[in-house]
Amino acid sequence: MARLSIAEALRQTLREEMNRDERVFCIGEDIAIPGGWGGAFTVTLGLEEDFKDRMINTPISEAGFTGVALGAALMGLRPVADVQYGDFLLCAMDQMVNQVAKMRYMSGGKIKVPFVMRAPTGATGRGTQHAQNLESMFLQAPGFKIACPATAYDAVGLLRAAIRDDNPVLLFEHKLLYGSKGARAETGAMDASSEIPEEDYVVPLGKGIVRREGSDITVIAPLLMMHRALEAAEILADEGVSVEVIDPRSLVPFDWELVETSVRKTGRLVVAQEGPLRGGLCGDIAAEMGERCFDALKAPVLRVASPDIPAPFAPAMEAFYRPDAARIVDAVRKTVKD
Amino acid sequence: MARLSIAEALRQTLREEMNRDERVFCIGEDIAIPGGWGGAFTVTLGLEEDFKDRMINTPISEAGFTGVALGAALMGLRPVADVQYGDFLLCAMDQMVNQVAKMRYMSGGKIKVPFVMRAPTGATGRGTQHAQNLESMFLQAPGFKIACPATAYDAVGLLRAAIRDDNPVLLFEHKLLYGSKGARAETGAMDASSEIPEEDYVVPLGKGIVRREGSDITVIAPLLMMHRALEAAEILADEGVSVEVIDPRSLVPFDWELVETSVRKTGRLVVAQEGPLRGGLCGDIAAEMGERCFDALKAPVLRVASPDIPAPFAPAMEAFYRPDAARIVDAVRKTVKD
Amino acid sequence: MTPGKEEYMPSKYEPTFLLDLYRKMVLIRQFEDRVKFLFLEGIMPGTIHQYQGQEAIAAGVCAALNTDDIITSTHRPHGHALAKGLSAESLLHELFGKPSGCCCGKGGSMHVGDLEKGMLPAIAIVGGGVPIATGCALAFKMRGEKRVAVSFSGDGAVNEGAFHEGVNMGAIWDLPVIYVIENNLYSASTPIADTVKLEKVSDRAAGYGIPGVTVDGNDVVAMYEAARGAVERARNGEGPTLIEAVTYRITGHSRRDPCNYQPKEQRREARKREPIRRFARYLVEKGLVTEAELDMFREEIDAEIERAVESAQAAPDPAPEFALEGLWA
Amino acid sequence: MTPGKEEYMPSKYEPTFLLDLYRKMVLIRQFEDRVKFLFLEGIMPGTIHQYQGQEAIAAGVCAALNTDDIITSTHRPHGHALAKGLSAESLLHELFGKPSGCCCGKGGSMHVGDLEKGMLPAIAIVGGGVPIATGCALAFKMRGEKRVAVSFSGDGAVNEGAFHEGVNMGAIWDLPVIYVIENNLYSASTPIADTVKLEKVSDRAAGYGIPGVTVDGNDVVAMYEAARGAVERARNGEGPTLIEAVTYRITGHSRRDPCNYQPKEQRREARKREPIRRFARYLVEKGLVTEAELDMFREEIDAEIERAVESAQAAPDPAPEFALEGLWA
Ligand SMILES: Cc1ncc(C[n+]2csc(CCOP(=O)(O)OP(=O)(O)O)c2C)c(N)n1
Ligand SMILES: Cc1ncc(C[n+]2csc(CCOP(=O)(O)OP(=O)(O)O)c2C)c(N)n1
Ligand SMILES: [Mg+2]
Ligand SMILES: [Mg+2]
Repeated sequence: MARLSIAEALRQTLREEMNRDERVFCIGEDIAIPGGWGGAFTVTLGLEEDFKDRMINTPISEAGFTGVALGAALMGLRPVADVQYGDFLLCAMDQMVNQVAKMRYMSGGKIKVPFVMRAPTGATGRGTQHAQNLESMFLQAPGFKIACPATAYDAVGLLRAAIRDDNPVLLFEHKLLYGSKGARAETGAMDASSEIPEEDYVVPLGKGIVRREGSDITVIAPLLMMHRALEAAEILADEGVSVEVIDPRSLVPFDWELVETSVRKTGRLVVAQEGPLRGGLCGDIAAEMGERCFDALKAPVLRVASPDIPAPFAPAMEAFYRPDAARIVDAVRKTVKD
Repeated sequence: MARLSIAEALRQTLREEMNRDERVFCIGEDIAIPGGWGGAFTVTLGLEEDFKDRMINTPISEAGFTGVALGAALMGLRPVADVQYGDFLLCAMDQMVNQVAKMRYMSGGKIKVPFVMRAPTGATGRGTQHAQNLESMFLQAPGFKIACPATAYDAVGLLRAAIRDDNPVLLFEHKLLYGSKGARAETGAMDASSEIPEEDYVVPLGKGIVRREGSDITVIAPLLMMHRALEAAEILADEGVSVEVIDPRSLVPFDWELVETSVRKTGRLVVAQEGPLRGGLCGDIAAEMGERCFDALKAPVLRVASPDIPAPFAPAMEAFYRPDAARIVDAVRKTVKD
Repeated sequence: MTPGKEEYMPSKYEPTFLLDLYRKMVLIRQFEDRVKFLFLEGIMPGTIHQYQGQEAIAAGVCAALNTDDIITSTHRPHGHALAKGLSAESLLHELFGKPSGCCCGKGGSMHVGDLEKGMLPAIAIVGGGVPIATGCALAFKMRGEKRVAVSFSGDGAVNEGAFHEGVNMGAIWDLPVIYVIENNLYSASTPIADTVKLEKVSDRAAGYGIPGVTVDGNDVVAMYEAARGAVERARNGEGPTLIEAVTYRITGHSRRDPCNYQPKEQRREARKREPIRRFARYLVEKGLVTEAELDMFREEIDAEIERAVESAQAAPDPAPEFALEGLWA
Repeated sequence: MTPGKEEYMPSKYEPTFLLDLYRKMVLIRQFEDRVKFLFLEGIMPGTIHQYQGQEAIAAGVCAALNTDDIITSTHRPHGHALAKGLSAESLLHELFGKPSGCCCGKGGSMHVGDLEKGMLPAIAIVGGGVPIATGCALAFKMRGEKRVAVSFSGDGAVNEGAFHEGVNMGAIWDLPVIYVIENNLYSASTPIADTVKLEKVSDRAAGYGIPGVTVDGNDVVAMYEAARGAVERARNGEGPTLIEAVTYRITGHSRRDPCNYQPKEQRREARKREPIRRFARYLVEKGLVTEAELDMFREEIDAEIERAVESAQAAPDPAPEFALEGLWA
């Protein structure tokens, strides 16, 4: 067991998976340049030394390399593509949503698309074109499985599951959780490192986890928000409010059973998400639970999300844009009062 | 007053607006070829005869012409761009979401972006790459106003409002509601024509409308689903269920007050939408009403949407994919039983 | 061999090879004519984009490929599918939305394909197939396989970003991929001269550092030879070729299109150069076949198509809920 | 005049013009050096992409433009902004996230701009500015204005679909737009030779049917002359020009980048060809200025920058809720 950051854990997993299965390869911009950074967040650092022919360093062509990865997947390879910032998926949206996601379905279910895309997400001091959380947008792209690791342990397990899955998987990785080091360290980063067991475990796509048990209210939050929710739970514990924190880990498939069980127990729910409220993941969860647990809910489901604006640059405004523990605490207080 | 189909009404409005304001121009693929079809659905048919220099017929370059339209808007023109099928917005997603939508905000609110994009939407026998309803996806693109005309009257009023607005507006037009004629007539189309008044009215962005008053339950549904909801209301009336049908007309801004008032009155809500359930508009409305009207709701809010799959081709499967009156009737029956 | 540089001299080929090319073209033509009729009669659902007039391209190119070479296609895929070896039957079942179709009725006209025949589900997003074909070629190269990928696109596709990005990657990595541009002079109703400022569309290849050739796309042997040359280069690791095949769409863009945007004179001229009659004349002149034999071919093919139409119409429709299957493996 | 074809002969220009070019370059250099320091000290928030080594391009090109000509910029926009006339002060306020910045603190380093100075908010999506500049030019042409649009992009941008689509539209409509490609040999850590299979990046222009020229991007007068030629063509309705300016990024790609991927020898050579010292030597040799005067320039500029830094640091931070303003007009 070694304690690894998410960036290190992903790197080690890529290495292991490439060793395990020679069909696995990485493709993306700036991922395989000796002396470079190993992608924008050091995840692929040094892998080109051992896997020279399986680290495909591309031009700046997001639609292009997404389509190339898809073509390779259809021929039986298992690409792990890497977009430097999640925002740039917008440049590859046709390939992602119309091609990768639909290819198997439109073949009548006859072909397989073992395709992984890794995408850093979250607002981190770079301004609005390097800040968007596209998790919610991809809910409208049937065909993709979507995973969101909040810890290094899950990063390993979900990446393994993704690479071994015969379907397209989109992995959102939060910039503030990577634990990238040296020149690529992030201001405001949090420690999301874990002890990584030696054994070859996977975290199944579609399985959430209770991060903290509680009895008064359920808080669901992925990625960075999961950590904020745990902070909020600490604060609320001092006030005598017992918060159950659920990390969905996968958005698609979604572990509705886990959440429903929790909400039936607590009778109260707050959903937290980074990125604009409108059309967001939050709404989906609130709606589904409003339907499934109508009688069990003792108070309205509250949603904590970013306002419906592009991410602003100035640190004070960005901090306001990105939900924090205080906003989760507020929502919980409001809910438990009801 | 003349009775016009949506396609005719849009065409007349484009003509009037170009006459009224010389800064207005149209840009898109196949929109201005003598002997051509006037775009994929005849909306711009013949306009090139009168506005030769203001009908910009482009190469097949969606990202390109979206960016071109944006540049022209920033220089003070008022482009009305036209994507042949809404799906192709996926090719222009970076320009739409990162550039058009964010440009004003990232300028610090100093510049104006009078930009209109018109996009046909809906599954109509063409297979999954000409079928997607992207309305929900664009909820996650703050900066856009989004309008959805279900009648020719609203098509005129919303297009006028959009062209005169100093902000980016995205108009989703349903292929089955256009009433396109001749060689471009659609199988399964419905009549959405209206008497169009002579006067220069607008339908303000952000204002919904009660299409049918009722007391037992509210059904919210835009575009084609609005018509299906009216059919459902007819059927339910025979069963003694009084349905209030609301057409939101705009998705952004959304007329929350109108909907809240209705839901407080009826105590029950069904939301219908075409396109996948997950991450859809439905969830947003259900969540918001679940929060605002928690005490007023007598039953869970039910959502009627497409399943989370790409649109299938075969007519029988497509009909199953696209929600119909029967599914709305079912949801209402289930809700009023509770 | 430099593709496209040779004479039109089919005499160096076996007659059976030439007659097979001819039959393939006729199969495509008769298939498309029958489908058009079914569609206009309202019997066939959906929308259609047809291949009449461009048969020499699919037939010529695919004759240079093996079954395990891969093609990507477009919104106008029937010709490519038949040329690559899909049966009229599996296509017609698909066009009628039957679970017995090549895509189980989920794809429809614009997405026909069959990986076992070396054809991906067709891609109806203009330009969308270019990076995907490039990716197939990347896989071949990475695995050391001597296979080739071919992307068929229309002239309209050369203005799409996906075309640019895909061709560039094929070029820089010297991949075994061939970019066939079927220049039928129009993208929907828009003439090529309005959207590309070049003498020849193949001049665009120079911007990527790969060879580009312009070929008479109505000459099936010329197409075959250009493709064979490009395939050879590709298999030898010499990288991609862009082949512009100049042709004409003698049918509508889609569905019921009266083609009023095409000058009458241009249409008339184009009909004269249409590939099938032209090749037939040549074959007869050279004494490789008689007019009577050609008639027989046509009848055989018509019969085959008719059987396929009947079987497709008779096949059971899908249960609506069948839509829910096939999303994930 | 054919851009780029002339000799390096600044003697035909007024000394004040040349000294202004020089001062502009120094302003950019000192600004960037100061910003780097502020950033590394942890005083300045965000991330930065800097312009050291490329100053001759922005300074030379913008000297050929009027205030109402429009430029689009990239993730590396400080140099373009200063060259187009934004003040160090309005930039620094923005970099510090102050409401008094050119984008009210909402844009940040990668989005600086000021329409009144003829600069759109910079576009941090590689290639994203190309169609937008083309659209500005379309507006100029539609309104019959004699204005010009310039899109600045890095060499990495030429592989983006948006570049392709934007340049093609500029070409087919003969728009008054100039595509400046700053070829600093790297896109982030990736060398240009890995991503483009051409002798010169400007060869890509041929694929669009427009002229492409390669210019020494470290020679401010050559840049000015190339731009002036292209501007003339544009204003005369002769359409776009693609200018490849060959240069070198003598600083990191962003933030703290040790540039280990750049060969040491290459870096050393590049530093020798760096544009400012080179131009200074020339000006001194020609007797247009003394070393002492150059020192004075630098001091004046440093003082100006220092004042701007102080004012930016002293300016009030935004209220968090200020974020909610400015979405819609
Ligand atoms: C990205 C995209 N934009 C627009 C369309 C609509 N469309 C379908 S076919 C077509 C014309 C294509 O022209 P070309 O590539 O020359 O092929 P052809 O139809 O002539 O075979 C257009 C514009 C599309 N399918 N995909
Ligand atoms: C669409 C897109 N892809 C990737 C990036 C990440 N990125 C930022 S700068 C850069 C390199 C750009 O290289 P180049 O265009 O040569 O400009 P330079 O940095 O050398 O000035 C990359 C890959 C981006 N900003 N936008
Ligand atoms: Mg064509
Ligand atoms: Mg560069």
